[in-house]
Amino acid sequence: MREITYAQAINEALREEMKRDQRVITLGEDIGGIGGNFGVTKGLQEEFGSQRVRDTPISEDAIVGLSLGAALVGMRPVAEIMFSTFLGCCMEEIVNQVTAIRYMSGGQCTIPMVIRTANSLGRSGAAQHSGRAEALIMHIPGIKVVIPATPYDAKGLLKTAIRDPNPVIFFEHAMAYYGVKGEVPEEEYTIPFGVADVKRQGKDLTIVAYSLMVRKALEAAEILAKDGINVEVIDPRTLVPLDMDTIIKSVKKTHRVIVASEECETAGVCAEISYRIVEAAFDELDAPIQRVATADVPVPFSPPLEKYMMAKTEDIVKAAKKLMA
Amino acid sequence: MREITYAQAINEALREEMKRDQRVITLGEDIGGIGGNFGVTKGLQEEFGSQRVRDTPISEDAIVGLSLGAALVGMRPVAEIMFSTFLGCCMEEIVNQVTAIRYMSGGQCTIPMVIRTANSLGRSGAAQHSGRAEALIMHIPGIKVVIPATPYDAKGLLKTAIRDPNPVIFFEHAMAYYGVKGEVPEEEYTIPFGVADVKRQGKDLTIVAYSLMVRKALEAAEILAKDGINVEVIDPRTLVPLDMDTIIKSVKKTHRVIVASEECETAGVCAEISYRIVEAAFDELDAPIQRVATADVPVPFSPPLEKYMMAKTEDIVKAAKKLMA
Amino acid sequence: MTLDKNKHADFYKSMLRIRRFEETAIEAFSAGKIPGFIHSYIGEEAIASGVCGALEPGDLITGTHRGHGHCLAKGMRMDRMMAELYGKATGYNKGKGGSMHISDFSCGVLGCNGIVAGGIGLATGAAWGNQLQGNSRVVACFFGDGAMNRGSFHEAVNMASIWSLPVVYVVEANGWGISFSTRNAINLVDLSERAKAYGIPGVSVDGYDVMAVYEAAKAAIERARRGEGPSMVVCNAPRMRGHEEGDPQTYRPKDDIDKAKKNDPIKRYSEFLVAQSILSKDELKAIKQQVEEEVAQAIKFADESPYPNPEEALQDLFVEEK
Amino acid sequence: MTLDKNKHADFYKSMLRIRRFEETAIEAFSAGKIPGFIHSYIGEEAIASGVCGALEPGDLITGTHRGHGHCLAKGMRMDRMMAELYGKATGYNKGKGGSMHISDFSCGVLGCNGIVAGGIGLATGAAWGNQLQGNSRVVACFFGDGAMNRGSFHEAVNMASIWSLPVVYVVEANGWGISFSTRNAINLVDLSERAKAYGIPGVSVDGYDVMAVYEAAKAAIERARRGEGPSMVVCNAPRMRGHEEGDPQTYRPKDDIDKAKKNDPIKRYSEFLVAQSILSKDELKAIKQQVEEEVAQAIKFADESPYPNPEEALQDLFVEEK
Ligand SMILES: Cc1ncc(C[n+]2csc(CCOP(=O)(O)OP(=O)(O)O)c2C)c(N)n1
Ligand SMILES: Cc1ncc(C[n+]2csc(CCOP(=O)(O)OP(=O)(O)O)c2C)c(N)n1
Ligand SMILES: [Mg+2]
Ligand SMILES: [Mg+2]
Repeated sequence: MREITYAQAINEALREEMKRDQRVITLGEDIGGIGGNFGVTKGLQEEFGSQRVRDTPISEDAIVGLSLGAALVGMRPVAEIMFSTFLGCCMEEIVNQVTAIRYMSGGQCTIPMVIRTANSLGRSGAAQHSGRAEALIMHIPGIKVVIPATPYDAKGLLKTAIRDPNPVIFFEHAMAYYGVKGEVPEEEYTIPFGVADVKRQGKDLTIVAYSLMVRKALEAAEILAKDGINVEVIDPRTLVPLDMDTIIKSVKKTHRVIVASEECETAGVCAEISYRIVEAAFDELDAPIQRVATADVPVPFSPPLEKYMMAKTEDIVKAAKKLMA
Repeated sequence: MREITYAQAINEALREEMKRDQRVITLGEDIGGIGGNFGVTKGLQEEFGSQRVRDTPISEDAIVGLSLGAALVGMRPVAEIMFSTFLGCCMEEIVNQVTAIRYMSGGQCTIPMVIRTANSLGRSGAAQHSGRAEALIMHIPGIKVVIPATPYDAKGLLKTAIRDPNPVIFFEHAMAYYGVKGEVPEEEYTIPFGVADVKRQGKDLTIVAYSLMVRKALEAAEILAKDGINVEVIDPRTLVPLDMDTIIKSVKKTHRVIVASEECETAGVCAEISYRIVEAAFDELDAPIQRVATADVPVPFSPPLEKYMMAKTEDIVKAAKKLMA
Repeated sequence: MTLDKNKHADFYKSMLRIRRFEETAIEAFSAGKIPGFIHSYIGEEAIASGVCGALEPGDLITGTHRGHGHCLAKGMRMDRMMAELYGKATGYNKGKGGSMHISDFSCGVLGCNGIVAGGIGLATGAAWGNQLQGNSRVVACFFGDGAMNRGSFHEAVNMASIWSLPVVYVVEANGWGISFSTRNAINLVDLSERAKAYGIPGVSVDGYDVMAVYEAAKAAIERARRGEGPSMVVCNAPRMRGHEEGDPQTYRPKDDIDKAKKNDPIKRYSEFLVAQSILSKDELKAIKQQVEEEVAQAIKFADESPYPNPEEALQDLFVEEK
Repeated sequence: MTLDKNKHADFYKSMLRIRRFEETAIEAFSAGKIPGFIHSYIGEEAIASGVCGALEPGDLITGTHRGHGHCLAKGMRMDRMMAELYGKATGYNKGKGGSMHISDFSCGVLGCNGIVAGGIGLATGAAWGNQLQGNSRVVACFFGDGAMNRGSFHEAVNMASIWSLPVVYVVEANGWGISFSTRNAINLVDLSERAKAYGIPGVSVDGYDVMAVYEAAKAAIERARRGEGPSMVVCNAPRMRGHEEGDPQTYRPKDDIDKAKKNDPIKRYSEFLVAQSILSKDELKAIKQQVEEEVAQAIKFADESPYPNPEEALQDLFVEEK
């Protein structure tokens, strides 16, 4: 099968959905003229015109607010927020408008909109350009949270997101755009939300990981395999809805779990997944769940500092050895 | 000892600190003219003048942004954000500025500022006025999170917050302002951060609860006492820093835990506390930790709906019975 | 502009519907039947009535926390509105929204909004959607003078300007944001000057004068419909009551309140209608009668309606796909 | 305004320091020595130099993602700046900030800021703090034309206006926000019109002309110092390079870039100085010499400095109380 980049996969999903449905539009900073800061939307404006692929001023609050309004009158906007740290600029729109209006209306309206944004730890972006905001959004009811690791998942899930009649946030990863390649079929496919993917089968230890952390989990699994530790890697792919069944099934087999993520450690996704594992499979656990996440500090600029505070492959290996000891 | 309201306790802390330190100033919507939407700052403008007690336009982003700047030149601003749902309007300032600037500067500056805000579930405020935002802020490194349950704690902790050289967010509760009274000494006192308070001693079951949930936990404890279940209630009072020692000590005694909060259930404070208990005292647990929180929906307006989706005393009782079964 | 008699009758009825709905809701609130808060539209009836009087049926609006007037002027029913205020299952939002969030998408009301300036982005986005669909719908976006200082206002209005979106920004300049005087919040004598920052037309009118509001709104709406872009209409209408029910307005000079009350827009308008022989006293009375019946029926409906089943609290979050 | 020779020499030196620092940093970046991004200030040297030339030593500034020029013009050292760009322990921020976040509080630089408009609130707050302390310090707040469309800009400038805060908003109007032309982002021919929304003075000047910038900034700063409140100074200075290093500017007509380059503010200014016999060619050469030495020394310092210890990543979050 052909291999394409993560960026290309997203580009294809957008292109195909825009072709399929006239109501699909996209807006964001620099997405037209240069195909976005990361080149992900390249070629779309040429193909679909500057009405459907709209460059916006630097106004994140309005990008989300206008998307919401357009969705309410029947369009299917895909808004791009360049870096996920900039979600702070439009948080009110997400917390009180996008996620609340359907519910507050008693179900009168539907809000088929997607917010695409990029996490970006690991490229010396420093504190203000190295966001990982999935935990913040996961805590807010009323929006689905998608966070793919591979080109295949990114394409299939983005197509599902665009067709979903509900608000969806779609977390991409700047380091994956051109750093991650993978097989993607030529034919059309979609991936349903709420279905975890077993990225590697194993029996001794379960690692739950998502986004770029999947790659590190797989690297760790290879390293651990040399020590005879047989690791299963599960990627939930969507955090809302969250497929606990697949995770619990794995836990019942391995009885040992690492939950790994690039997010700040405290009060994040790892804690939630851990809670749910304990809730559903307490008696199956042979040891406390290990959390591997990034240190609770803003992201430093200098590479040795950033590397130190990030969740790394070695950290997973270390946690695994502790668990297996 | 005299009894005062939660609102009065906060008012006294502000007044005393403004008297003690000329650098302490406060700003927010309507805080001067009418003493704030909840009357908490009543009398301060008369006493300290309209320079130090500043009414602002409806500009939450600027309220926080200006506080930060004033702190950087040596003032000690206390900003009021009327309802905690409005934190969405100033999230960028919190995520990328207030919590990041000292770290990014390599420690060149200090940011002695406090953001006071009010959670407000339970008063038919509907989705946009019933915020509980502590989990969002707890996930962001660089700001201390204080969330008192009683007038005594509120006063002592707010004084500590104002004297702290770091950013602090202080979550009050609109239902507590006049609905919670308690003993508060006339004499000056402060309460250190990171010290949980055992609100009730017990040996069968530990309930970790904070803010208005402490009252419900104590109510549940009374009900459970009638069934011979002896409950210990622990109020961490500050979420960052979080006093796990006191919690773990209790868990080692009771071996059963409920973590209770008014927040939305998913990816919140309860999950974090649960993770840390599992991490530190896995072998001490006789049963999975029970989480009692509010349903993952925006808050509905109608009282029977709101009551249904809220974390209630009965929910704690039910969870306790399940744990003890 | 000379208006025909029916238009005047419509305006009068619209204003009276709002006034009487609010007075009745305030009574019910005082009697403990309505939970939450009430921000009454009393004194601002001419604004929503004038603006909505200039809209076509397919046009859209967004309201505010002070939104009952917007809903009524756009044609929503009193009974289901009152039921919503009560938190009843028969309310427009099945009791999930309440006073600050009433909406009726079928009537073009995209929702009131409890966040100051919270509706501006979505109103502008609805206008964008309309533009893309090539229909000729216009969106009227209501907000208070206090909302003009929120960043959301700024970002959305700028975007409407550069994209020539069919939206009219209606500023309800009642002089206050809760207890804070707009004079202290904005350093402008004429708030419509702010439109200059976006290169769009701005005009200030007497917000107590329904005809003046109508005229200004009509011009702005027609301009928007022609594809010439957004405008701002500032309607000056000193607040007649407290910010919300229960507000003693201690911060406000008594004669300021008295002056506002003396200029009561409905009183003024009905006197004008009679003096100019546009409508007779009897005709006004007949309208009053209709409104009274509607109000009485609304209260009865709200009183008698059931509360929603508690379990409904968990519904309406997501659309479930078939 | 006639300026004395020393002032001109200072301006020239300041502009040249910026230019040469940037050129050198770009080289180091291309050589892989500098991580992250570089948004060069080339072409905008006259802005920071003119504005900072009108400030007193105790005054404060905030910079942007394109902030090296702000720092240098305010008097920061090249060596510790370059070390910061490298991510070295000897950098101003110990390697924690990098290009977009350099700061030197002791020099009155409250920080560059990677969030567009991110420094406007805090600059305004610093001005508020100064006002409360009764000192006469002024804050110069730099930001780009793209930043004028962020809500944070709007809220902060409005607050500065109503409270008459001692702050000067310096708009660096380079015509672009990354690839989006300001002509498409703001529906105004003269960006300084936007000041009218806040009832504050606004003026547009040629941002390539250090004397024009100085003059406008000086008037605004003096006004602020007198307690008369904020102003906005829009400095039009077409962008000479890409948004960041590596940007091929495919979205921009080539002659637009060429025109900008032809008007190079430093070339223009040095020719003016010589033509007007304000400074001789030799004097300019001597200044150039000093700057070259400083740059060479900065690169050497950065090259030779150590990286921070990895564990330092966990420090500097909170002030630990004694
Ligand atoms: C973002 C936000 N901040 C603060 C509030 C609290 N609040 C509710 S109404 C109001 C005053 C609004 O003033 P204005 O926009 O002039 O409307 P008015 O009430 O005068 O009609 C405030 C501050 C809010 N609802 N939303
Ligand atoms: C809130 C926010 N949105 C988007 C960005 C991405 N970004 C970085 S620089 C830039 C363009 C800024 O334009 P302008 O303010 O004119 O400054 P210039 O780069 O032209 O100097 C953008 C969009 C950002 N850093 N912050
Ligand atoms: Mg008002
Ligand atoms: Mg620019």
